[in-house]
Amino acid sequence: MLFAELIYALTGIGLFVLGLRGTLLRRSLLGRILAINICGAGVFLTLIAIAYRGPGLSPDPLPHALVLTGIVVAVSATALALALGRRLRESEDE
Amino acid sequence: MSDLIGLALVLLGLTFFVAGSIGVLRLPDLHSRLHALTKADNLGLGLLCTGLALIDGGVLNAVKLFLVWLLVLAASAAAAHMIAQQAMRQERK
Amino acid sequence: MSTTSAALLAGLVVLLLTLAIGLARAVIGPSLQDRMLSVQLLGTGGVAVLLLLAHVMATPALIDVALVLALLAAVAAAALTRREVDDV
Amino acid sequence: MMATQLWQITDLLLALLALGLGWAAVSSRDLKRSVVFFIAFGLLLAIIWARLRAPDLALAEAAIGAGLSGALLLSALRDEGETAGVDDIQRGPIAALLSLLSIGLAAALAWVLVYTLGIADPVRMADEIAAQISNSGVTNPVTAVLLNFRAYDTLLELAVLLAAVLGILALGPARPAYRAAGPLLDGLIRWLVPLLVLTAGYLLWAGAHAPGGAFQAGAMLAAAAVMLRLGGHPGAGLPGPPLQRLLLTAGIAAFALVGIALMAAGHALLQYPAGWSGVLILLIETAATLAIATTLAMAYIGGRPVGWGPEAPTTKTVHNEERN
Repeated sequence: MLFAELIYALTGIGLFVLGLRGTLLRRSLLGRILAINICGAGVFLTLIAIAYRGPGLSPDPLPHALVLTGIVVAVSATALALALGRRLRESEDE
Repeated sequence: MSDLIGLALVLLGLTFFVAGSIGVLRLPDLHSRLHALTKADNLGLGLLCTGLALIDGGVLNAVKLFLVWLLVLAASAAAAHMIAQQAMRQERK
Repeated sequence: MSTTSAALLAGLVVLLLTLAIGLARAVIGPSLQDRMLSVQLLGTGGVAVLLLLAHVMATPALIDVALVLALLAAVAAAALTRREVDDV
Repeated sequence: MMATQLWQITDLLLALLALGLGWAAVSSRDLKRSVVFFIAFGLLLAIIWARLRAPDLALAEAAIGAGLSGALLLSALRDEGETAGVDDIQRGPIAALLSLLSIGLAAALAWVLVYTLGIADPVRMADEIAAQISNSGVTNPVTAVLLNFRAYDTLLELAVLLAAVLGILALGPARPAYRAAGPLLDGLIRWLVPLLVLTAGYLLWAGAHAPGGAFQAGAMLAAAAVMLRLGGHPGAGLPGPPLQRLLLTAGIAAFALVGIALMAAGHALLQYPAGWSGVLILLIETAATLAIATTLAMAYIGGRPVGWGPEAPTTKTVHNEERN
């Protein structure tokens, strides 16, 4: 087990839990969406940490491809959630 | 020899980063902090890029490093200006 | 690892500590602009970190990443300070 | 020996900074602060990807995590209006209980992680991929996975992106535009946008043999669109609606057409014939880059641009009078 692998994977878990807690404790929709993004970043970090194989070896490209698409999907999901939130507020105002 | 000069330049660049950070932390108001940040960081990054280009020795990488420095220089000058402008807008209110 | 690389790695540690100090300003504030300034510092410092990493890890592709980060830090700064048509 | 310890300090510092910024982004009472910390978090994450030898991710994160997500959240923050500045965190016994549960969950997950990592050296797909890479038509393993070995997944990914943007288009008209840029920002845009487009082209081309590819290039192009919109161009530099429709579906269309053509030629769906993979991958990637860029740009605009149907209702102005 590599030091870097362990440290970053644990950091990923920490971020996941922080994000989860934030998602539940935030009052505003925007705050919750932001917290979910941190949550997702934690999952990504854990995956990439496990893919890391030390200075001599090239890392596992499969999780890299997975996370790469994950980042793009996450940002479009965020945009959709924000648009939904805006529509929600507009219909409350009416 | 060029390694040593390069290393010295990188080290000098880093001292500017340290000075810039301390300035950002210690100076009394926003505008002087902005001043500390832009001056120190851009000079620091310039020295660091020059140093790394000397250590690396390749022409292509040297060109890229110079380009990175130019970009940061222009971008951070614009950014500092926009931040200061926004601050002044809010101070007027 | 060569002595030069080891020295640059030590420099990287110093730089990261410096950035951590700079980020303290983001926590203290007091104004929003102070926090933005701290992000700007992280942008420039991040470029420097990437350039050092590119050399220490012998991965020249990281210079491209530094270039992209420099470009995007400017976009972030613009996004942080822009006003919409009907803003005051 | 010395170097090992220096690396460990570097890793610890980066990990602590990530946790600190993540904490600050999630736990700030004020949403504005949270968003600023979130942008800083994105910048830091790009550095961490670089450290973990994932330059492909570092490129995408720099464009999306630091640029696009931040810009998105900042424009949503404006809609939040007067709720900004109010304490956004719930407190009290339930919050305390939740924090305790979180610590428990973190401990359990950490135990599972350490246990799993400690079992044995796992079977790695990396070796499999390395053995097959010479048949893939590209030499960047991440591109090989995305466009060849797991091309189905990427096709579906593009469908997910399209679904998201269709949802956004269905929800309402575009967000209000930004003020016209002053001379400073205008000057910045004048050189930044061409450079972003140029870098996107470079990343698309480089993706075959070096870090880069359709996702990174698309994100860079989208960043250029964001920059244009911030500078007061409401359409973000996108072409007219008919062409927008075409661009949104370009990625899926290219994938599907190549797949069908291959089936007609007697191959399996998306099984590239020997010698053709490089060209076909570049073709699909070019279309995908345009599709991803258009999708992300329209996601940033946050609704139907002018020309897509019913225009902006008047509710927005009422909203603003209250706030000011």
